[in-house]
Amino acid sequence: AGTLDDVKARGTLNCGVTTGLVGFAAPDADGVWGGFDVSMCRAVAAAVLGDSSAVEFVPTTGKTRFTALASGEIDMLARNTTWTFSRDVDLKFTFVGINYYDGQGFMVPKELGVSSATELDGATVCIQTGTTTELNLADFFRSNNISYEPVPIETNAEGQQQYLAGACDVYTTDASGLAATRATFEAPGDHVLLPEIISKEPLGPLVRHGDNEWGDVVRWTLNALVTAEELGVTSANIGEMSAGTNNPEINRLLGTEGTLGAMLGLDADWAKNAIMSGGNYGEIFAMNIGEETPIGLARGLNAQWTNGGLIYSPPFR
Amino acid sequence: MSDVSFVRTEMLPEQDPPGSEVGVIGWLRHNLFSSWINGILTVLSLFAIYFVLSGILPWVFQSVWNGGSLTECREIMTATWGQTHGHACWGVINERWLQLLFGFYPSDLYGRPILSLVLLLVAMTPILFNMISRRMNWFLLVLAFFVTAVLMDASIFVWILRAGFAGATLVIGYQLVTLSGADRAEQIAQGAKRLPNPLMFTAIYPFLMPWLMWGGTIWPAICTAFGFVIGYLVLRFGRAYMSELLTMIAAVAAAVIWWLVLSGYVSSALSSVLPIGIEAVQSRQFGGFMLAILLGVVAIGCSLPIGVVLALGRQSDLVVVKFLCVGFIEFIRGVPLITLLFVASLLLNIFMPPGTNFDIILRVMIMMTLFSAAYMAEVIRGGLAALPRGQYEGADSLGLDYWQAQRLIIMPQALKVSIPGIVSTFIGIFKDTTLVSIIGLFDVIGLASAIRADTSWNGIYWELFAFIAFLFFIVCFSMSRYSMYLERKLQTGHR
Amino acid sequence: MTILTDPPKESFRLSMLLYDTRYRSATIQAIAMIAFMLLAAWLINNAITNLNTLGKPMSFGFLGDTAGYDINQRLLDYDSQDSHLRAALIGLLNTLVVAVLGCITATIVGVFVGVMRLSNNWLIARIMTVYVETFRNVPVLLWIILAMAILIETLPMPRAFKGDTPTATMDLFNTVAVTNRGVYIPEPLFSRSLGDIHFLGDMALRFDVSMDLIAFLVVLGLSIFGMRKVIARANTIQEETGDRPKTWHVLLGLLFGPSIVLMIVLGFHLGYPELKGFNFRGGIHMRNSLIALWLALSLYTAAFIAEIVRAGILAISTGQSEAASALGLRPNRTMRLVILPQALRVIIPPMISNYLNLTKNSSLAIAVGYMDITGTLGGITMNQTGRELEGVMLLMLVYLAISLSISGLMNWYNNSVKLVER
Amino acid sequence: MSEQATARTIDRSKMQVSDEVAIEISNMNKWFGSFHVLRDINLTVNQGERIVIAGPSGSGKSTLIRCLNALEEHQQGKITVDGTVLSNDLKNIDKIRREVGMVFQHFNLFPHLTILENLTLAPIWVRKTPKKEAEETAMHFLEKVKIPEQALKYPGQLSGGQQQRVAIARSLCMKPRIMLFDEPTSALDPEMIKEVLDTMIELAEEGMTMLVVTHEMGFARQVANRVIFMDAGQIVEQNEPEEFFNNPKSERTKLFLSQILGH
Amino acid sequence: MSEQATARTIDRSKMQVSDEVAIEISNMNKWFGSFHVLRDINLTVNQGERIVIAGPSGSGKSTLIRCLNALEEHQQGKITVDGTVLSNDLKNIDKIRREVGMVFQHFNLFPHLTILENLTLAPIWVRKTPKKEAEETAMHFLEKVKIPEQALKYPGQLSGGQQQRVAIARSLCMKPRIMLFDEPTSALDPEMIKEVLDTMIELAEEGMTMLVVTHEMGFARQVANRVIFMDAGQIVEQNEPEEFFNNPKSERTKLFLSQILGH
Ligand SMILES: Nc1ncnc2c1ncn2[C@@H]1O[C@H](COP(=O)(O)OP(=O)(O)OP(=O)(O)O)[C@@H](O)[C@H]1O
Ligand SMILES: Nc1ncnc2c1ncn2[C@@H]1O[C@H](COP(=O)(O)OP(=O)(O)OP(=O)(O)O)[C@@H](O)[C@H]1O
Ligand SMILES: [Mg+2]
Ligand SMILES: [Mg+2]
Repeated sequence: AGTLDDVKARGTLNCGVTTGLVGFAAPDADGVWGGFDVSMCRAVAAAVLGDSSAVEFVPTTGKTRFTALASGEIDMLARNTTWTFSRDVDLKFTFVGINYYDGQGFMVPKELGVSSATELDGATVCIQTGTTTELNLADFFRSNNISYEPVPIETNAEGQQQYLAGACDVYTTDASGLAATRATFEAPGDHVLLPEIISKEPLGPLVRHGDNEWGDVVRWTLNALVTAEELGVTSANIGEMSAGTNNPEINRLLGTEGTLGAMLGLDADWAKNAIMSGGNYGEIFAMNIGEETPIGLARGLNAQWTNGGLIYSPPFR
Repeated sequence: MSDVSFVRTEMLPEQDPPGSEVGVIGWLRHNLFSSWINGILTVLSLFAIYFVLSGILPWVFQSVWNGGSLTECREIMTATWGQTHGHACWGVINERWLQLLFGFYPSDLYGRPILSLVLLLVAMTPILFNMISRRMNWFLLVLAFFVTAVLMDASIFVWILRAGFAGATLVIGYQLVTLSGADRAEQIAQGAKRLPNPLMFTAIYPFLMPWLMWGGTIWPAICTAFGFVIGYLVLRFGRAYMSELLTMIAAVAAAVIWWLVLSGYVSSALSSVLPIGIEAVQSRQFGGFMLAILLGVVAIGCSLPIGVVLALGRQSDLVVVKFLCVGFIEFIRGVPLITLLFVASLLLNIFMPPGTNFDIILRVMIMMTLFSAAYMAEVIRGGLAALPRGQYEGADSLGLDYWQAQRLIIMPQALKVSIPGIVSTFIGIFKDTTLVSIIGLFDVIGLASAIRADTSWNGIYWELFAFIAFLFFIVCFSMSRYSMYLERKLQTGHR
Repeated sequence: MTILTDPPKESFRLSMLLYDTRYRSATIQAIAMIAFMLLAAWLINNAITNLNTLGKPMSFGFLGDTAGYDINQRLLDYDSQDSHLRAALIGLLNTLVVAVLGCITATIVGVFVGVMRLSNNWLIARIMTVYVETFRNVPVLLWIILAMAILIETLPMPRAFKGDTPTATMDLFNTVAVTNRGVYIPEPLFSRSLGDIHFLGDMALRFDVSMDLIAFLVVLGLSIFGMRKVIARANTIQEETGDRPKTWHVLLGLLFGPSIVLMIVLGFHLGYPELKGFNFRGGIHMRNSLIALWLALSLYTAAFIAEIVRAGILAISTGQSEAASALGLRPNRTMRLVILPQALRVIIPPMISNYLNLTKNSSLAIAVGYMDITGTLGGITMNQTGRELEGVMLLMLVYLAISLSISGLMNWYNNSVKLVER
Repeated sequence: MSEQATARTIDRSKMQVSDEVAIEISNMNKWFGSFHVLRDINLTVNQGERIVIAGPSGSGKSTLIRCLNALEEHQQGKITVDGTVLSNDLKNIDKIRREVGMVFQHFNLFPHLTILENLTLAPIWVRKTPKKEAEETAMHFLEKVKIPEQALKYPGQLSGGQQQRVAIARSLCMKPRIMLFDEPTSALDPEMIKEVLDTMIELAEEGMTMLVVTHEMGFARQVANRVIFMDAGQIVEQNEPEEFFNNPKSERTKLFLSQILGH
Repeated sequence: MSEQATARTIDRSKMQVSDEVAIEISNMNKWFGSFHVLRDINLTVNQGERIVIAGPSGSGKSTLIRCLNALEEHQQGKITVDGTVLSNDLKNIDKIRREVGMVFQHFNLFPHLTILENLTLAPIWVRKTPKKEAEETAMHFLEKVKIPEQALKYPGQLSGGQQQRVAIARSLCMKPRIMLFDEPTSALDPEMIKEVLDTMIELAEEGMTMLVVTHEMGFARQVANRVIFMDAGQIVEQNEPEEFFNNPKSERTKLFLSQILGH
């Protein structure tokens, strides 16, 4: 049976997330998970099962995440994982889309007076291992012919602690992570993000190769969230919109017109459920990592294509 | 030579020693200042103690208990002391201590792990404190059940339970108070019925505990237990028709067939017909200190029988068996636990038939069990070696066969001698459970990282780890003291 | 005498496989063997099927691929273009470094604490007890994490050494810098160095050996040979006259003299660490991760060793030291000639198994980002290549090899010091 | 080692020897590694005989009687116990062990079981006797060895003599036809030796076939109907007690007797 | 505890007592914590005297002789051994220990050294004797205690009696002027007691000053020239052996003797 049937039969979605990354996934005092990646899981659960809380969150480490997905322990992985050639082709995973365009950046204390990453000759750099970061870093410094001292660390929390204590001069990870981390400092203003973004880090949810039905479900749930933002469908107005609008695409999206849901093997109101679980893409962004939150990320590349960003969904038709 | 004869006519009374020998001064002189080097050392150590305590105590006690986030804590600190250094922010513990203890276990069901723990203690009393009487044991047991029943939400059924347990508690308690142990022994000698052996409950506990922890219907637990019953029945009655060895094999085979093939169907059938049970909890939701205890208890509990078999195998004259056992033991003891945990998290599924998928906690339990089995085997081997040869010969000469001798004579004694070693192994395993955080499980340390990933507590550090260290210290220290006490008792106690 | 008669020959019956003591054991062993083989076959078969489904049949080819990542602490030359195999080798050396350092420190601290626990100074004995109990009863992983945190949080960062009014200064006449990135100590340099020799050319397992080091080892070997001669002479003199000549100054001279001469010949000077740019440059950099791991492992293990030492000394009954005292031996001689030789027999076997534990525990290095073999082969390499089965197998093999050699050593020691009994 | 005087007058008349053969050992040889412990042993014991085996330490006495119930394996020769040939067949071994009781120097009681449990263990598990019946038998034999009141105590709570009597009772509970004793009194204080010997004498009076390794020459004189002297793994001399003690034939026997009695 | 009959006839004539004082204890008191173990001990021992100390268990006999070579510290009173006052001065303690040999109940040989090494250890390291000479002395004393052939064995390979004789030889190798014995035979089997006592008698015949804590009353009668009875930490009675055994004065002594001899 396909993953979709398994999930339906089980009644819960097993979603792989990080063991904790501020703004992206973390459990609160009641053990309820929240964050940007978590919202993606919830949206899929809502689309498939009609219940955004029917998710089992499986915390994974950099090492265990692919095994967990490949072995079927989790149905999808929403853990800021970079879409790369080898992961797609060699490790045999399907990246269903990109929910966050990221790039590896550097953060340094302002008092160092560094304004470009090329001035970092001899610096001590904290890197979070288990991602593509350490490879990018090695490549960057090699190609610029400058030396550095890598300090590998396991978790973001660890990295933050070392960086703040001055055990490394530079902290490098995905720019989103840097911003998120900086936001929680006692004095965020004392640290600057360097202009260089040394890699492309398209992050997105992924599933196993070879189960296209399931891949479609996850892919189009993501697209639904994006399209909803584009079309102005929000969790606030979705009630009245699902009564029927004069925009046929909205109607198709919300299931009042056409049989898109049935084609996916889901209910007609699958997308409505997904959007209601945490809002559209923009709402999710704003609520978890947007400028209003302590993390305070600007939309930047992640703005809708209509606003000059890269977030773009194929049409619902 | 002068006359040597001398007779004391009056005995000398006992005198008090000179003042410098006793009292505070004597104590100080003997214990702290017995030589000038010692005096210097004493003074130096006093300085060291002062130095350490003056750093730690203010941090622990001049602290903030009610901040809702690190920022709040810092505000309060600045308001109170004008600076944020040197003061702990216990707000995080205040807010998260339940999570640190229970992980994501549903908070309305906390009673279940607690009950499991209490029952575990009750189940172990007949083993750990063999001086406790049967009545005492049953009293503790019904008391535990009574308290649980009182804590449950009231329904008619629960009221009946409460009444029942209250009655039982009262009856046994009354007997305990009014009837001395000697009198009771008298009664028994005259043919009064004894209470059932409390070890009966100990035998039930391994099936009760998973049910309490994981919930769901009661049938899987019962069906698993039934496998042992089948094995036992085959063993008991097969002997009449087959040789000892064949019976053993048949018993094991019957049980295994039951577990692998039949029990699944039977239990799901029974569950759908008679869904008696409690709310199910996923193992994902296990975490925190509870997970450490659970992993430790399961690993030790399950490894005990394996350890016995391995120890016997290692002692055996059968070269192949011995070789296999030694190979297993030395392999497991030769690699770090973390590599075994890697196997659990990355590889175990590869070695299972395609499509098998059991969750990570179970996989970790399996590897931890194998790990502790190797250590357990060595502990039990020590116990076996401590037994005099005469015990084997006595059993042989009475005509007991190998397995009877092992079961009735050798193992009960060897295990008893091994208890201190088993407790030490448990402490080791228990501490090692922290390693599961490395493969992404939310034990206390994993939770600490998760908590630090929460926006409100990002940046907190010492408080969490101090709390965790404190928890471990309390548990491990008391257990190690207990095992030392046992060791002393075994050394002096007459056999 | 009558002729011995054997019991009448029985013909072989099948039931004898089960009932006859001669065949029974063979039967059981055969069954055990078959069961084991079946289990192994089942597991291997599953693995092959699963791996084929995953599309990555077992192969160790990935070891030759470019690793792509950097390692900060490397005893041999390495850069990100080297292969995974070399990265693993670098990691293995790092494991061995921390294990050896840890064992040495744990022994020193453990023996000290163990002896101090027996001190007749109440306060000292109590403090040592507190030490032992605290360290034994808290998981080593926690100690590693805490040690790292303490180093990072309490030591000054290199920036603090900078500026007109630095808040931190170097120690020991500006030669040692203690920072929260590690400790920088002066390094020995030779202006007339003999150079290195390279082994294994370009292969992944290539390594260099410094000729200076070899020269020193040779000279040291000669010094020790000379010292043994002096000691032997002292022994002969003592045997002949009863008086032992004072030899310590000769020994000291022999130990250091030739080496010092060699140092002068080779143009020995120290390279001091210096603050340049972001970091100190020059000197030997002992990274925090190494220090934290080393400290935590050795303090933790020392608590166990202390108990072993204490028990070992207590096991040598008071009778022995009383007898020695009654013969007029001074306490230090008693310790050296009577107590220690006996206590060591009791102490060393459990001590070695603690060394083994320390080595295995060093695999927790990933908690502080120390790049040991678990961090390289079992960490980044496995992450990058997705070769979990091969990676974990190699990892286990390496640790197994280390463990078996250590316990082999232990058995040899045990056999060589067994007390002669009746 | 001294001549223990038993207060009771011993009724030798009841100790009848039948013609039935209980144990037959022919040409038995045994080696420990390359050490030849038992050399060409030939011995026939009739039902009801009481045989005392004596000899210097290391002469193979214990080994001989341990071979009889297969605690040690013999390498050559034939041992027939109660009609069953002692071979490698486990069934025969089991059968023989059920017919033969053994009492050791160090009692070898099971310290974790009460006296009663010690006594009922083998009947229940080996003879498959119902528990109640087994307990009745046990109490019967406990009374016989005069310590019924100790039934619920643990071995550790009893004196050495009491423990040895329990050990005898434990063997008897299996209703053996032959009893082997391996220096049953040598680990006991003098006062206790007497109580154990008394128990053994009673047993002899009831016609039990007994092989006793002992240095209690008083017991040998009074109870045995044959004394066997072993040295260096062989039977050196064999005779009725009167003859054996008053008129030993072999030089070695004489030497041994002078040592053991003269002391 | 029995009257061990020594086969040899003992030549008391050789055992001469000189006027020179070997040990003088005056008004000595000792406490363990607040427990008063030794109460006002006064004792003078001349060169060549052989003194046996007896008394019930716990009466302080061992403590008394252990105070004499500073294995225990005394708190009050003065002890002079061979002219040296026993104080906290390490030099005096060393000096005294070289003059005084001690033999313990449990031999306390060094199990990791051969017999010869046991014997030469102290002469080499304390007396700074050349090794060859030390070994010659050692062999001399080993011959004296009749086990020269064991020189290269380890203590664990010797019987208890042999070990104790080695222990005596070990003390003698230091050429002490005084020997202290603390129940040297009480851990030994009867046959071995004799060989150790013989050795001690020989020593006495050579005129060694000896303080012996023992319950071997035969030895006391034959060898001692004074018997001291201690109880509750004090010297209760002191007399020549004849008088002491035949005509004890104090009630306690009588009681003690009746117990120990009546047995
Ligand atoms: N398991 C064994 N392996 C090797 N040699 C053994 C074993 N058991 C006994 N022996 C040797 O066999 C010889 C006979 O031993 P056995 O115990 O039969 O003597 P015994 O006559 O009973 O002596 P004792 O009076 O001391 O009990 C002895 O030399 C003994 O050392
Ligand atoms: N180190 C010590 N600390 C405290 N009390 C001690 C110590 N050594 C001995 N005692 C006590 O001092 C008393 C005298 O002991 P001592 O050993 O001198 O007796 P003893 O006459 O030699 O007895 P025994 O015949 O049993 O050897 C005893 O009550 C003993 O318990
Ligand atoms: Mg014997
Ligand atoms: Mg004494």
